[in-house]
Amino acid sequence: MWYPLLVFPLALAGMSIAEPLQKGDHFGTFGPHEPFKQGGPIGSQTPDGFNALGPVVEQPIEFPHYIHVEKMGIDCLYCHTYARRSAVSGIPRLSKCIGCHQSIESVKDKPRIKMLLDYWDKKQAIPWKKVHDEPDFVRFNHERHIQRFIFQQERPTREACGYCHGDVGNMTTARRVKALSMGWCISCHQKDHKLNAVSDETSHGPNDCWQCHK
Amino acid sequence: MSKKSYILALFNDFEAAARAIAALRESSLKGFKMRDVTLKSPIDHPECAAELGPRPVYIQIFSLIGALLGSSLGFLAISSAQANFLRQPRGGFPIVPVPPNMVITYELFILTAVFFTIISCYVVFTLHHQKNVLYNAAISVDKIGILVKAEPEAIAGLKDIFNRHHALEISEC
Amino acid sequence: MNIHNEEQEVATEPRFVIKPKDINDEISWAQINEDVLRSLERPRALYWVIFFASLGLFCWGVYCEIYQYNTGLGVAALNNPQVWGLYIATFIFWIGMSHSGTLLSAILLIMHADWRKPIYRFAEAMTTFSLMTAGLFVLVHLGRVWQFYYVVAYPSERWTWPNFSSPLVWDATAIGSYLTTSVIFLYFGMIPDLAICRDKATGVRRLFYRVLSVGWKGTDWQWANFRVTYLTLACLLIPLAVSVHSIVATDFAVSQQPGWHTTSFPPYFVAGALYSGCAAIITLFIILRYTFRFEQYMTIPILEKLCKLTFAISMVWTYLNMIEYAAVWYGTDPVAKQTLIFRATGTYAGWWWAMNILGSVVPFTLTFKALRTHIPTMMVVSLLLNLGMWIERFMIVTPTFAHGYYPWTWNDHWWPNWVQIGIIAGSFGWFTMLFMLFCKIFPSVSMYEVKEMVYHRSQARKGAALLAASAPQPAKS
Amino acid sequence: MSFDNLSSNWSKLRVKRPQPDQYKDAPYKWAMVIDLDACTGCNACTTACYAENNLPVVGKERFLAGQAMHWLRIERYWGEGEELTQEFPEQGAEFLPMMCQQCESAPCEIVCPVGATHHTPDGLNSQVYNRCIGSRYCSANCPYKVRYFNWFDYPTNAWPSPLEQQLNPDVTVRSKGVMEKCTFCVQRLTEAKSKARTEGRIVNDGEVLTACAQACPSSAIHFGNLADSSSKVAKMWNAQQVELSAYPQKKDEQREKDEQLGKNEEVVRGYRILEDLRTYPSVVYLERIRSAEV
Amino acid sequence: MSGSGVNRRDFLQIVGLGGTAMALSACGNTSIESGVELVQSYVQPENFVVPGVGVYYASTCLQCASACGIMGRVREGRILKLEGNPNSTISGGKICGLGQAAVQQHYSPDRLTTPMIRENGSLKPATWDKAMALLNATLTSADAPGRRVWLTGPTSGHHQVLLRSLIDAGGATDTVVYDALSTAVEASVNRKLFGVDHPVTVIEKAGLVLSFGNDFLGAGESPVAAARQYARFRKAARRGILVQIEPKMTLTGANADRWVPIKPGTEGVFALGLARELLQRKEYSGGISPALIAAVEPYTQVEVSRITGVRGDLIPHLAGMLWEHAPSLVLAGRYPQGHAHGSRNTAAIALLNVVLQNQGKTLLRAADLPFPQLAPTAGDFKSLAELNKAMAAGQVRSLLIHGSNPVYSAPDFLGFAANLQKVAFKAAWVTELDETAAQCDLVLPLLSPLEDFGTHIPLNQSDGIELSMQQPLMQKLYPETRSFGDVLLDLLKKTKPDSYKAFPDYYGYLKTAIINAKPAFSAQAEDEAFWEETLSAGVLHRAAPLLPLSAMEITPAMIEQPAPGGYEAKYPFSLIPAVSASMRDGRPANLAWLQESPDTLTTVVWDSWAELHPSTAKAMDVREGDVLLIESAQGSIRAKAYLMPGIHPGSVAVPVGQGHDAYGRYATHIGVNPLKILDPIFDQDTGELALYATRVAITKTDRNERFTKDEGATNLQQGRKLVATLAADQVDLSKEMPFVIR
Repeated sequence: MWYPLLVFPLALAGMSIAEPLQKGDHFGTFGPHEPFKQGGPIGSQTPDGFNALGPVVEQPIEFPHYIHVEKMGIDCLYCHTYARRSAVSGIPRLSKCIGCHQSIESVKDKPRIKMLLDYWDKKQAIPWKKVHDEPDFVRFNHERHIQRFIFQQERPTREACGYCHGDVGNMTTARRVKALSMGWCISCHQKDHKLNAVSDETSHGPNDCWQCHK
Repeated sequence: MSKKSYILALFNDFEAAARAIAALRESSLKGFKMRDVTLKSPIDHPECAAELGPRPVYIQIFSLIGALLGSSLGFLAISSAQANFLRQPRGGFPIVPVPPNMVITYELFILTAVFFTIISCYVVFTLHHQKNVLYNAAISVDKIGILVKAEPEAIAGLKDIFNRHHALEISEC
Repeated sequence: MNIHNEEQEVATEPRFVIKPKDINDEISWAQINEDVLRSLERPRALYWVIFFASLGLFCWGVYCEIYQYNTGLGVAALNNPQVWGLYIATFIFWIGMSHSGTLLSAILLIMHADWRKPIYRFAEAMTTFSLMTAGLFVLVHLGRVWQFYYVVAYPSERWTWPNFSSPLVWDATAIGSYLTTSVIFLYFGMIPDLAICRDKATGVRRLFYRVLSVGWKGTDWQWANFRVTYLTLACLLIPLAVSVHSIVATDFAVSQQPGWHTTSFPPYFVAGALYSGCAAIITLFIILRYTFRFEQYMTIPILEKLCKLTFAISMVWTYLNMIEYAAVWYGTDPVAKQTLIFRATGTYAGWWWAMNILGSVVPFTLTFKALRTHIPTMMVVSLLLNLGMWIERFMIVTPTFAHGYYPWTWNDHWWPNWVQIGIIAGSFGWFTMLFMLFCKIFPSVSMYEVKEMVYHRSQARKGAALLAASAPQPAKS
Repeated sequence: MSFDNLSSNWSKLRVKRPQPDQYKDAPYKWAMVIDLDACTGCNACTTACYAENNLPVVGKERFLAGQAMHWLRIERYWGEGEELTQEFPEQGAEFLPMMCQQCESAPCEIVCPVGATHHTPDGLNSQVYNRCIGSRYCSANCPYKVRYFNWFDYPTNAWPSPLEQQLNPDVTVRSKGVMEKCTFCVQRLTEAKSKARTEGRIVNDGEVLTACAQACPSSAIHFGNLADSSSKVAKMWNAQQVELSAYPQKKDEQREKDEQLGKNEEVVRGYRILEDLRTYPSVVYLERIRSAEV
Repeated sequence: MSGSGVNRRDFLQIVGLGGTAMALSACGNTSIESGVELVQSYVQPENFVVPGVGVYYASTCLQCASACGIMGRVREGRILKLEGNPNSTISGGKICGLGQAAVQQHYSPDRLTTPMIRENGSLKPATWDKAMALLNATLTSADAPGRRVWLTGPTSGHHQVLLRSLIDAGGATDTVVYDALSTAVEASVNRKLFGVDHPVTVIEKAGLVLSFGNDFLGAGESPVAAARQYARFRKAARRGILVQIEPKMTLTGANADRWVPIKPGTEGVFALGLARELLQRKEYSGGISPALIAAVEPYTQVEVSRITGVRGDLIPHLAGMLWEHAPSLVLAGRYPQGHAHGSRNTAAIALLNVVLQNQGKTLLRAADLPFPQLAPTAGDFKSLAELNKAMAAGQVRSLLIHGSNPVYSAPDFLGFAANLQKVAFKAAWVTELDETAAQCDLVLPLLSPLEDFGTHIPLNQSDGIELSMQQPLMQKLYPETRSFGDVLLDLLKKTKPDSYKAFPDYYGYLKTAIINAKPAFSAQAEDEAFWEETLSAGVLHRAAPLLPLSAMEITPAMIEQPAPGGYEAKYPFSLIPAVSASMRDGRPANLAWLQESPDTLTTVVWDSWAELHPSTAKAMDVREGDVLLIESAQGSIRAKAYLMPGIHPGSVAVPVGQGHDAYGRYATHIGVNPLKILDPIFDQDTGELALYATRVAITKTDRNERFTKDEGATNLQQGRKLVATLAADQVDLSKEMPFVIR
């Protein structure tokens, strides 16, 4: 019951702590338009000060993002195609993987591909596990963010996705490298973002509780 | 300056103590100052203490400072917490309602004042606290003590004065 | 210097005018120490019996709370619209109890009413403990008590703040400050006595008391600062105490519900608080007087003064009560009037009348000297008054829920079940337990102040005698 | 720094709500019109609400204990005044669908200690479940008593498998100790708004409906965007001459005058419940009509 | 499995239970469970399938016989919610509470998941093979003595077709269609008077609807369609007026401009009184035979008011209004039918339509179905009674039950349960074990209506010809459950292999059947395309104007009313088993949502009660909640008294639908079943059970229990303006914003 004490000193402290955060650059230590290097290899800490590296998640197939993204240079949205159309980005359907892989003879006998084809023969969906999981009372809409940052602001996909997912392109199976906590979301929602690539008009993210809480 | 020594005399009642103090003041004894005479009593007795000269008290200044701090900064802190855009939107805008903030400020104003008061008082206590000097448990019962800090050579004279005023017990170190 | 002048001066010193003999001024200071410190000695068997009884009661309360915590508040027979039940009512009751200590100690201190001196210590203790109990009820009644810290204003990672316009947040702040301040006040007033204990005690207890009595030697410097600080604290405490219960009143007055939405609520609550507080003091006064044989200090005249004070406050309360009814009855809000009528005639009518009789009629027993000085009667009366005050809180909360604005949700047959009652019983156990511990660890009568009292009385007597002696004789004719 | 914010926008921070045309420039202000003449009391809306919003079925004992969780309840009255003295209810029963009125100046909002219920930019009275600590002050202060508290831990016992598969993933299942209430199906609104935003427009009229409005077989419940003057609801509010942030309504004063003069003018039916408490509800009810001929 | 089904069925798979886990763990402190929950991922969904976005599939609601088109919202392969299907002319995008609750029947925790076979007394889980073997054994042994009967509820569509052809193939001897709350009396009267069973009543066109206990808004034959019509009827340029005359207030009565309580069974008398009044005018008496005019002559105001207990001056008043507000519409409901003279009661009421010359205006005939074999078959009680006789006589060898629960709903005097034991082989198809199935030797688990294919024809074809498609909204929950159609098809394959082996399964059969029906709906599309369109639209619809209706000759005998009174004093009250919109004949009683949605007039939930008029209660010194013992000659039930102003003082109403002993956790041991104590009184002309003719005695017991109801301590508005009522002449509805009501 001693907390009235807290109000006054901590409120001050809060202001002083919070303000820099507010101004702090959540595109990482680099400018927004430089190649996006956040997240980094597994084991590294997040540079955005939230230090919230997620657990390593065992997936049914250890999917090598770095091959597909770094080597092949495939766009995130090519596979995660639902992200631009739905609140949940979902996981590419199995037929999509197969679509390419049945024609790539060179890797047909690699163990991971074998597993993949295996699932396909069984006509069975791969039980991928969730890596970026939000609390269940939270509503995050991928579509809106993709629309704003990729299609309107014309940022490179990897950068835009990387704000929240880190540089998955350098990982094998994805791993959470951002806090994805409320304060973290807000710190970005508070900033003014350009409406689109050309105009100088800006707007900040919604600050209405019910926008994200359900 | 050579090491001072202390002498403590116990008296039965305030009258005796008062007389002793008066005697000390009038005595032409060298080697001690009235400032170094301390009265130790089981109850508060301003009249008797007054004999020793002024005892200024600064506590209330600190209380005042605390009160002012609490009231001014409290209000500011709360209001800015509300004003800050993401803190408390109502219909999309933040609102700073004055009456509620006044209420909380009022509490803070008293609370800080209390804290400043008690802390300052504690500080004063520690400032006036004389370590391992003469003390007698009888003081906390019913005896009045007079403690004098004096040059060693003055001790004899002091003891003599106290005895003249029927000191019950005299101890020195 | 000559004694005569000094005594003249002393005799005319206003503090030394003759007072009715409410304490035996012959009693020696050593005797006072002895009597009071005796209460700290190894307790008798009866003490343990009562102590463990209250401990058991408390445990039962804890059990109920755990059950409620695990299953959900529904097990406490709460429902829509009866969302608060007895918890809030009892919360107000305990807050009310807490006002007595401040009243006696601070207000009477400022007024130099020094008959307070033998009794203010345990009153202050009562303040502190009933506040702690009230705090428990805030937690007990929360749906998600594990999240209670959301009410705390601290800069969180979420960038969220409590809603400062909510009376509950004011409550939290006010009660927090009040508890803090009253603990400080209680402790600070005890320092000289703690020094006495230190000088008497041995071993661990000596260490304990040494730490608490921050190097108190009774020097004139210390006394001077002590006096001022204590007075300042008292001055700060009074407005705080008043604000606390007015704020608790705003919980209701700020809301829109019929029967709550009244401007007269804050003074009404404060009066009720002082009222129940005084009644509670009378009870404890009597208990302590017997258990620790404090007849010497907690004397009948002091009890009488207490009773008179209580009666005065009871009349204030009655007046405000009537005001409230009148305001509603002649007011323009038909709904509030409906609710008032429901209180007087509906399901809870019995309780309503009981409250009015206990609160406004029973105190008249305090006006008869014979009864006032008859201790068993006073025991009963004080308990009745407290019961009345508890019912008052019950009658504030429940009927408004039962007959609110929306007729469809009217709910006449609401009654608490064993869980609520168990938790409330537990709270009483908790309070008793704390209080008993206090009495054994700290002197429940302020020794140095009693000494002062005795000293002043004797001085006054001497002064009076001298005055009489030095008065000019009438000339013979 | 916050202090600058405070000093620079002081006047803006001190505005009093509701303002006369608060939503003039806002994209959305959700509102409702309930036509009591069309309402047949068939309970389709209440069931739809259970289905859409994951309302727990509390069972007989808890319902008896007054712990029911229906966000939308249908009340039935037997008329007022001289009708009550009749032996039979000759004009039938009076049905009243009652849900959260989404007040513009809501009694529940100011008293919530943690700000779990607050006003959204589209004029809804929100309830953020995971912020709620369950002080139940909002319910205590709600004149309509349309807030419902989770007295028990329903997620663990209200949906025996496989019933839990029916739960709507867009709506949180409230655990014990939190307050809940009608949200105007905010999950649907949010979805529609995002969609519209992506397409660079505002939500069209009739594009999104609350579950109750969608189900109502006799179209007694109309839902829409009051800020969009072309919407059905906005038109109905105008037709009924109900001003969102006004009390008393002009037409009511007019009606009183007429009645004093004994004039039997034609009147409009729109009214808001317990309007005199100045809660400024967002739900307009249309008075029931009964033919005077029979 | 036919080809085009695959994609959808693959989609309909439940993909990951992320959603559910999500919902359940919600709102704890925080529930971030990285790597714990599964993400939704598909193998090969259709293109429009996007995770996190609900997809709507059209189907048909089977909760009552009205065959509303519905849309199911499906996410992650799970059906979440049902809405109305805008394409359907019946539901028009709306849906009732009963329909909403179909989801709960689908997800019911007490679903039957495997076939059960009775072994030494108790039902034991078994395999389908054993079950089918048993069935075939009985069905194929045509030579053995004894009837082999199909007992079904009201049916329509291709189930019915398959069933018929199964019987033709000797798979069974005959079918019995049973409906506990049948309107067979009305049907027969209509047949006699107008030549059709179900003339289409166009409420919205009527200026005044005079309804004799017809609960079209509540427990009518198609409440949603009716409610939509009602809305238009009220919002018409000249607001329609509804007058309801009935012994106990129904939901429709609660919405009437004027509700008139009448002595049960005397509706006909009132109708004749009204007819007499009308026939005074020559505009009406024109086409009416003098014999009839003579027949109604005795029913003077005084006489009528003496018999019916209705104020006499109401008759001329009503007559005047019927004249002003023409065209009018007179409806006969359940109440007049449920008596020994039910047919004549109903005929007397129908006579009014003839007198008022409503046929052709508000009373019409639906266009003929191009496919009569699909036409709905309404059930009745008579055939069950006959079957019961046969069973008692031991003439029934096997009984195959689908969609009907006679052990619960048939009155005690039949002794149906006992006679059932005399049947050698009893099989039942159910989704959830009910009283009847519990007594059978073989119980087969059905797919829920939301998992199955099917076709349905609405009974009331008010707007063109409509065939409503039923299709699965999600993958079946339990592998062991099967479609009724598939079972029938398998049986047929055994009996008529040659003509049915072409069809892999019921799905295939339906598809062919629908594609064959293409000409009937004059569709040009390719077969596959047509099929897919049909599925996505949910209905096949062809505009067809309503046909005029011609009245047949009415003889005085048809409308002859019995002499009033003549009840024995031992049973002073008449019992009214009240049919509610949500509980119907007790089938929905296992749906928690419906149990918890308050009965609108009493607001009671999870219980049965006995409605008494306050004056009656006062006379008997009964307070609300007093437990009453209600005794008829056949037995007794106990129910709490509820004081209901909307009931005739001479009667007591007890709701139908509660009082199950074996029907899942939500239905069992709740309330009582008034149908059990009905007297064996039958309509003289049709032999239907007279639902409302039972006389009972009421005695107050000393127990008093609190009601589980939503209503608070008061019924009144206590001076608040909650529901306000205006007189129709005070408002000008046309000034209000005019909008189209679907």
